[in-house]
Amino acid sequence: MSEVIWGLATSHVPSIGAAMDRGMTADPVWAPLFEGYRPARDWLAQNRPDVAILVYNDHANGVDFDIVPTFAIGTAEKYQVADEGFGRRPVPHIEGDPDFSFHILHHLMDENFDLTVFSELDVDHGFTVPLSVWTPEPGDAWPCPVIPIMVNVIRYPQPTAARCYALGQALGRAIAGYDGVRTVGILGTGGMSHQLAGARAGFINPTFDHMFLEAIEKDPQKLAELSREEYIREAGSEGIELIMWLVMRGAMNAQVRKVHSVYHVPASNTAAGLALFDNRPA
Amino acid sequence: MSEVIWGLATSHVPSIGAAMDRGMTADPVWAPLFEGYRPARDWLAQNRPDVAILVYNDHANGVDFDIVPTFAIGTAEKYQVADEGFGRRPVPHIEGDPDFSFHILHHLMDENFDLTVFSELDVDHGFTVPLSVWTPEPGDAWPCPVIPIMVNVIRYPQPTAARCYALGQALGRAIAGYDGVRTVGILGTGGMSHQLAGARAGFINPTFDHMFLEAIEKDPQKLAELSREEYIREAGSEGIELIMWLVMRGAMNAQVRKVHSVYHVPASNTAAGLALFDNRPA
Amino acid sequence: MNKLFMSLREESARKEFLADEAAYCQRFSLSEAQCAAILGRDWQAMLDLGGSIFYIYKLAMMDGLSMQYLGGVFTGMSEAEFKAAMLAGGRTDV
Amino acid sequence: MNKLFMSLREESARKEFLADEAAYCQRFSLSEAQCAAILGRDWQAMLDLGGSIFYIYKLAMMDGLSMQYLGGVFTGMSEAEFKAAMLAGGRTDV
Ligand SMILES: [Fe+3]
Ligand SMILES: [Fe+3]
Repeated sequence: MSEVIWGLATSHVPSIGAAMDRGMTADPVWAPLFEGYRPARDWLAQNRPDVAILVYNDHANGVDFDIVPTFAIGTAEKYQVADEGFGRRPVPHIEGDPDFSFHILHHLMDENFDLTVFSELDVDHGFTVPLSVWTPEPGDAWPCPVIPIMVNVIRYPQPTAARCYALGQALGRAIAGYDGVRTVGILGTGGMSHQLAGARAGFINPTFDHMFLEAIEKDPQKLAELSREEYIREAGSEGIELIMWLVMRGAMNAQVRKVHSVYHVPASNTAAGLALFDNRPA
Repeated sequence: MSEVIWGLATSHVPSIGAAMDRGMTADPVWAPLFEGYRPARDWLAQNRPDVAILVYNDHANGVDFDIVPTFAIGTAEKYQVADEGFGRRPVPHIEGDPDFSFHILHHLMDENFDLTVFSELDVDHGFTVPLSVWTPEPGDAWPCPVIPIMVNVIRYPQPTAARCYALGQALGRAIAGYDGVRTVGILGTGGMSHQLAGARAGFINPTFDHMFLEAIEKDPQKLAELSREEYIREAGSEGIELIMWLVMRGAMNAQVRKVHSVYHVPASNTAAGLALFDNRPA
Repeated sequence: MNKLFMSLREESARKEFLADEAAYCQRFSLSEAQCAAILGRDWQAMLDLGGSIFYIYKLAMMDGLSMQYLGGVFTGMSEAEFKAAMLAGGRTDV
Repeated sequence: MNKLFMSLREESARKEFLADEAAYCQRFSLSEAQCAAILGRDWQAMLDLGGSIFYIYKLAMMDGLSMQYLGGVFTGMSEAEFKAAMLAGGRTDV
């Protein structure tokens, strides 16, 4: 029996990582965001899990252009940081947990999720920026092993929000049935509203983002019922990344307790959000 | 509205292709098998579909070792024949049908199948040998465009037989809802009983194979209820490929009419089978 | 075209590309329009000709250009104007 | 190890491998046991050390060996004996 102790939802904008890597976090543009992170980081430092599961998407860095998995899981012992075109971020590589990965894989396959399996995988900013949001000074190693779960959010047709939420619920059952670790942290990444290309580039929708931040805590089913088209219209073509928060939320209890949340515009071209939930009964 | 007009199940043993490529089909070892194919080939030559869908598995040729999709679909305009280590088979490349591929992809995603998408793909003997069983002398081109659907059968955990059958049923609905073509042939490949490695190498189970040939026509649900372990025990570690016949069968009507079937041992280390079904009401 | 952008993940490929961009493009059997868009850094044309933003961005990064610069190009603003629009809360009315 | 076998799909890699097998193995950070199994063509050891049959078979093909030869190796038969067993209907009793 393992237990999800917390869920952390956070944007993974590359420039958040770049601001940290270049020591620009006190810069007036960035300070409000990083000040906002502080209470979450302090709490997380006091609540280190045995292992973490990080739900993210690759941005044409770890996976070749000619293959797009809808849902994938990594089963490696170690994940290297990808070179995205300007060298690797100066952060530690990631230790995996193959035994737990295979347990999750078997369980999800038997619940009719058709996963793609990566026995080797380089992870990009979609993965490392959330780790840095969680742990700004990792030193030589991240706080615990981390298992990647990858979701296609960049090429149509993405999985529906409902399918992502169902995946999270099945993931929660897989975790509950595993004896190899005790405590699990789960991260859902991406968002919030943003659009990078085309005439709507720079689009931000704070109304939708605030609704989403509220509903991800109290009424995730409502978010699971939105269509792909609604996400793209309301949150922008890249804001559909928010469906990955639903995988995290699905793995948690019906009732969660909000530890902290932040909303900030802009992080580069994006609205950045963070929401941290304690999954333990009060 | 498109219609599946026939389903062809066939082994895809590389040596069947090699026997054809080297002109050894009249050889005493091979003649019974190729004689057995003749009635099916004659019938198929009279019943050419507008497009075919071929359900197969890659054998570490078209897809890198470090990534294993459970279910995948090709969306390319053209698929090249893979070099499996001894040069490419001397057969034509394969024309695809991207529009139909995307239609199927959307439909299956919305029925909660989590497909991986290949926009480029080299296809190996698992794909080209069934095409050669269907059409021994293709000349410069195969009879029609062909869409690949790939299933992981070589690395544990494979999808369950039940999930494969459900995929086939959803595929049937996707085909029925497509207006771009009229007639579709569907191929399920692999099997029959065989095991390549280990102490059970050379294992053949004709009792199971005959049961399977009968049930794939009349009672596919019974085959869908067998577990991975039952397939491996009864049909050998590579005989589990037979789950791909269930994808084909699921896309067909409850009642089908058997045109022809063949069973032969050995094709190299394998029991080879063929079963051809007419899907049209009598 | 996305395949070309993808190849720029490798340091050695970036060097080869910069040494002779036209020759590098030829390796990827691009259309003339695609080649011209890349050589001329016509970012909107790259999008229109099938480029995906995450791939196109790899070329922009190589040129030292930011996503905010690209945002300006796509919306007819200078980079400074686009940045100012983001600092003011982003484009909420599109 | 499977990665090494996979690389043998390319004609140029096959040539490099044959030119200096030990050096080629070194590129794939194999264990000593894995290297020794490959250099010594110990097919059963390759299986035991994590090789998958479809990958191992690529090496066998390069050596001009058949799947039936491998079947003999795995079951303690000569290739002729294994072929005869298959012609007689296969091993139905295992
Ligand atoms: Fe992203
Ligand atoms: Fe096979």
